[in-house]
Amino acid sequence: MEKGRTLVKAACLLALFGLGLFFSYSDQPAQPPDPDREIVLAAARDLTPGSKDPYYTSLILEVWEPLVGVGEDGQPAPKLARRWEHSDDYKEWTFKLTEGVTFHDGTPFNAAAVVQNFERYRVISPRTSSFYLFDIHKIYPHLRRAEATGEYTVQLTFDRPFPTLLYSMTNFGSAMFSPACFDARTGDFVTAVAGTGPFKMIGHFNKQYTLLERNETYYGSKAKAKTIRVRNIPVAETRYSALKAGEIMGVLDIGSLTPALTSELLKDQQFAVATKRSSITHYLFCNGEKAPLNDPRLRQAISLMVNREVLVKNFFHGYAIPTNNFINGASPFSNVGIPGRNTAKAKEVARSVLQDKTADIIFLVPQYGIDRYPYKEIAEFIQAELKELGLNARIVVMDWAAIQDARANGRFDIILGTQGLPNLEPASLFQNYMKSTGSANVQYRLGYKNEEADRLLAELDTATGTEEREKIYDCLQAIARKDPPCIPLFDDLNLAVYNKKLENYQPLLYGVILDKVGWRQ
Amino acid sequence: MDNHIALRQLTVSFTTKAGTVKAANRIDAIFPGGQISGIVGETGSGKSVLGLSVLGLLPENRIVSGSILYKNRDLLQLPEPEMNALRGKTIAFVPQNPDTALNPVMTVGEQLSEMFTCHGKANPVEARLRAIEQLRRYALSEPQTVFDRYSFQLSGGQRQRLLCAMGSALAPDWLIADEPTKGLDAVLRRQVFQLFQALRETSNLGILLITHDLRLAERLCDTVFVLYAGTVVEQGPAGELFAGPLHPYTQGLINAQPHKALTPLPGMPPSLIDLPAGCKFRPRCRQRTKLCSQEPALRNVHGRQVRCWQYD
Amino acid sequence: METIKSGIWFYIVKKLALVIPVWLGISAAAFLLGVISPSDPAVLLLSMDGISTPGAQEIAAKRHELGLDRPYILQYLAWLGQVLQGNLGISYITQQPVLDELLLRLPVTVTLAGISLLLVMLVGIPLGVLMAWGKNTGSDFVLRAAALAGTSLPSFWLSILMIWLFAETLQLLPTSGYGSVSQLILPAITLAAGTTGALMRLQRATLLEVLEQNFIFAAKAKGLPGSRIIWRHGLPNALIPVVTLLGNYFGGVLGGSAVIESIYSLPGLGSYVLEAIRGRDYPVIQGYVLFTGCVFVVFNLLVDLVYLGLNPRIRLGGK
Amino acid sequence: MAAINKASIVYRLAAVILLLLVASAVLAPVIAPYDPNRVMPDETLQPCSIRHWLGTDSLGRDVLSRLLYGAQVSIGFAVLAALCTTLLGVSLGIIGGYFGGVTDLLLQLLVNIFQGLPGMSLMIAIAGSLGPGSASLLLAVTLTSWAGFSRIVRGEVLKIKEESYIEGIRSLGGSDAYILRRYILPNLFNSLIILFTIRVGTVVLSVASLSFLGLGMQPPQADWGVMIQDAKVYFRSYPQLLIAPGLCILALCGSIQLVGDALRDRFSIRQSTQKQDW
Repeated sequence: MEKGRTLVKAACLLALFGLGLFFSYSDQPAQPPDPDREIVLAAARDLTPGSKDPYYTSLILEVWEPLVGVGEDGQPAPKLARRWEHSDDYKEWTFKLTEGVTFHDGTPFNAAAVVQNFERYRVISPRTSSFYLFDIHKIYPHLRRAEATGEYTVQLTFDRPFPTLLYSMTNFGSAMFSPACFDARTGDFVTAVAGTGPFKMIGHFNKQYTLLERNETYYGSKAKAKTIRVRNIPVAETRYSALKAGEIMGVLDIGSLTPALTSELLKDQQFAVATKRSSITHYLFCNGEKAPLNDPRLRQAISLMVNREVLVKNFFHGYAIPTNNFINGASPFSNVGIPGRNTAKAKEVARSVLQDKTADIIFLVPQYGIDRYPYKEIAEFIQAELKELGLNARIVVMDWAAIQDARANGRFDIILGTQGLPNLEPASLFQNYMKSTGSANVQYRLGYKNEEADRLLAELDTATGTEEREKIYDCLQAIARKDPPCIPLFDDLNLAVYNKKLENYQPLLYGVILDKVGWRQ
Repeated sequence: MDNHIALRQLTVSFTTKAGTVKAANRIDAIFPGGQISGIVGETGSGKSVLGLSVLGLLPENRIVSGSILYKNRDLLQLPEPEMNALRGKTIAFVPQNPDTALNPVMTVGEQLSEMFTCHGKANPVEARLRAIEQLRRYALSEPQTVFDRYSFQLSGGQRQRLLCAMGSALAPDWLIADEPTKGLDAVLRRQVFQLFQALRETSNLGILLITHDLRLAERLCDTVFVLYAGTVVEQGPAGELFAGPLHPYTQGLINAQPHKALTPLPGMPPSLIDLPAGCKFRPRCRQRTKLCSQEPALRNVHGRQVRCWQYD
Repeated sequence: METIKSGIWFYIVKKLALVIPVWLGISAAAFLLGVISPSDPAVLLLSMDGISTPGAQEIAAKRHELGLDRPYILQYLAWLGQVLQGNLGISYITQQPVLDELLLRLPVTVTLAGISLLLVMLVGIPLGVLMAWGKNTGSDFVLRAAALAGTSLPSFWLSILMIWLFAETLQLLPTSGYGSVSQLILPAITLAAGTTGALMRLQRATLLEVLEQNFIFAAKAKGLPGSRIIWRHGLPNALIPVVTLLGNYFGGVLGGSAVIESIYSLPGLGSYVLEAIRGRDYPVIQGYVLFTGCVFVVFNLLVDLVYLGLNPRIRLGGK
Repeated sequence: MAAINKASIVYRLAAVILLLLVASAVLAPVIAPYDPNRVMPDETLQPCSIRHWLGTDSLGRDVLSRLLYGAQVSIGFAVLAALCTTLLGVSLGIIGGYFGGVTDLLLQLLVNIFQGLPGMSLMIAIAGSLGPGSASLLLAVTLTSWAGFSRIVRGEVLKIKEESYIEGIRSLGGSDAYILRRYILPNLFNSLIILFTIRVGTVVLSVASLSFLGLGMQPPQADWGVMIQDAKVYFRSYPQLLIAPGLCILALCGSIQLVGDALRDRFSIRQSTQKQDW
């Protein structure tokens, strides 16, 4: 009996020792860093949803390019469309295309290709996507036809004047794909996506990674990196560990890394972060159809009460910009809104509205917010502040679907959430939120009713001149500061966190300038 | 070739939560080789303990003193590997109630042939042949089919014969049979009797028969040892002992049998934790005298040994 | 031999007959699961880019497109009709056929489940036997403590620590992802830890019980070596409850573990259904639950068949 | 001799630890140094100190107090959920096992269906769809586990029903209710206690996993799973945030299992295997 047992125990110890040996031996010897070796990055979601997605893959992977992009100053900038001009009544728009450009599958990029893409827009609309819902009726409202008036000139004719066409066309609004890679009838992609961008997509494995390779025949300046692999790692902590373990060299896309993890990571010298405004703003959405928040003064009081600076310092670790301006700062039309905090005034207003009584309110917090941002800490901090206003907030964490349902049935008082800028021209945001019949206003039960705003928005429909429209935007923003449809808290910052072995890891409004990224020499 | 087994002052007790159970007290006995020695007594008299002590298979919580001599070696001092080598090869065992004594998920044949392979007597192929030969010798019809059967597919009698076949497979010097007839009906008991008689003739095999079946002991054994409360109260040749039992307990036992006077013994066997002083049978003995408060020694009375003051 | 042979077939047929109603019940439960949830997939789909705010008529159009405006019973029957033709419907979010996506993710979960099952068996059973064999000695207590810790620690707590230790600091193993075997070591260990502990405890208890049986004592009396008594006589008799535990475990793990797959970013069935539940992707939830239902039913049958193998009395006696 | 009391020492130790945990949960309001939900912005992420034995979390709340109140939530909920599961499982098991016939067939079908549904995913679906909170959690945990229970109970009832003395009582005119009350239930009592203790352990773990996925307890109510979830970000610089709740779960589940083992050993002595005859 005894001999047998010691034998088995010895076998176990031997196995453990062998395992240890195997591991210590297994790390590869250090070879000299080859400049063309693969760069591995990671994002929180799969950036290549595939054939049924309107865009097949995300803009930030620079596989496809739009006709009109976004410049440094946030204004529409030429991309595949070199120059453009419009008729006085803003009904006809003519675009001069960049010449000498070919799609990755070799088909030439010309006016005919652009027209075929517009046909595709018509066939697929409306089609949902995790990037941007594509609906031709929203991006090109009242478009009668798109025709090639020359080999490299395209003309869009509208039934109604559309002064802000360019803003609406930027990035996801005018994605160009090779006609050979999609089925003209259904608009679905039949082959791997072929765009005109600096990177070609050579591989994509469902929910795991997208493999990009430098497009050697790119018409512009060629990409620095030879191959880039963008992995999909959903959990933020795992992305953090992958960065620390040197498995990935950087993170990108929305929610690349939570602010807390970023500040924790920066304690290690090999990492750095570059930030840039993103087009996302964090709001407190109030239920304006139900007491007590149907009283705009109480909403104003809450806006005055919330200590945005402490929230940004403690929980966002400085990676957000406090604001009380309804429109995100990334839009060139937004006025800078420095939030003034006045707790005394806030409490006094609250006391008068609540007649010295306290009110119980439901405070919903979305789970996606907790995964990406420090929403739990912020909610619990604001909960404490609301208590001082006599509002006993009960926090309920729900996943996004449950919150949408609670919103539709009005079973909420405050919701902490985000809203992205549809495009840099704020018209549609104003329409949705501030117009008494706006889709967000109704769906999200904001109960916002402001005659002045309605009048201005009606005027906006017919206004064509840019100065005229800017004047209206400024008035609307002033109204929103006094009587906010929903309480803006912070403008989100796009965190481009990377390993210092890389260089030029520069964030854009959304994503990273991928073709500039390369190994530090 | 005297392969007798001699017990010298064998004392066995077990530590339990309820206290120390004194199962055997200073037992001296000699079991002659080549003969059948019977150990009889009521349940709890310590007869199984003797068998287990010879085999060295007493449970962990045992305290053993004295010695068991076999071929002038004390089995109690033998290191476990050597003792294990003896088991099955030199001293074999036929376990109690055959229904549970066989591994239910292993074929009967394999359980028999493993005797040969494990003791290095034969390779698997040879072992199979010898096992089948052994089955045939124990009157099991069509040994080939029985070999591949499982124990639940055999009858009670077949199982008992199989266990004996297993026991005597390696032609051991000694075979210890623990209650071979317990729980069997008359027909099966008869078969067991014939089985052990056949065993006796075929080889110079010493058998230690532990049983409470007095009729079996009477007709089968050469010498009989009567145990009571862990001590030998009477021993001697079976014929004489059963014809004229000397010790009051032996008389009571014999008279309690159905074909005898069927007069049950009064009282119950004593608790083995706090044993009575003096003669252990005193509380139940009709012929007790004040002498019995002292422990009587074993006395020689015309060729037999008895532990009772009557024969002082 | 004829009656015995039919015994087994009768036994299997009876089991299969029970499968049909169970499977139907599971499909109904799967359908209800999606429907009872109070939220509306149409709204979700239209606002999933975090930018667009859908109007009422757009939502109505989407609901019609997805067929959500029909009464529940009709939706269920239409869905069941499709399923019987092997078409599990189209996922709301990805617009891809659910069956293809399930099959795409199946290998990930199956390999992970397979490795962790191997771990549970190759570690759990021998250590369980070792514990029973050396009852109440040093190694027994150490192993019992380890087994207890295994069953008592939450798997995600273990994962966080193991990623931090093995991947981040020691950089021995990759932190996450799927592709090479080394990426499956940590997830398999954390997935198997709990059940290995449970198996060790169960194996120890059942083996101890078997070692007290009469035939073990008879085997000792035959002078057989200790290892043979434990492995050849003891273990086969102590495996039946272990088989049940392994069968249930493997059946469950084949459904994928949402927690482990999300931490280690393995694109398996668990993380797939987690996303589907969060996005109220009904066809995917229903397809997944149906799939795990089938796995459960098949595994029940497999476990019973293994019983037959292990226990000759049932196999030959035909229960 | 040593073997016997070494095992019982371990069992006694486990019982003590369990009592300690339950006591700390019950007495949490008394012994907790701070209010667990009080946010102190200027004392965030303090290391262990005299004022805060286990430091503070990212919102400046005292970790020790949160652990104590967390015990209340974790243990309280686990016991409640285990109770519901046991009651539901037992009643259906007895009805099915004792009365047999069509009801038994239907119940068996129901059991098979519920066991066919994927446990964790079902919990996620229910918690996710009905909105998290202890009510939906309770429903989720109970629905996914009663089936196993009732299957075991039904087996036990069938075993007891076959005992000869049950026929005896029935022949003496004992009514079903009487037999159930006086004979079936007491015999079931032992295995019920064991099943109940195991169930409490597993509930603690599954609720912790749900909290990890964000579907567990609602803030500010925090059980240990939520605390681990919160500590994920900071544990590299403040390990106690992760280690403390982890060890609490280990202590709770470990002691519960050991107590379960002790109960099993004590009650099952009667059915111990056939002892050697001296």
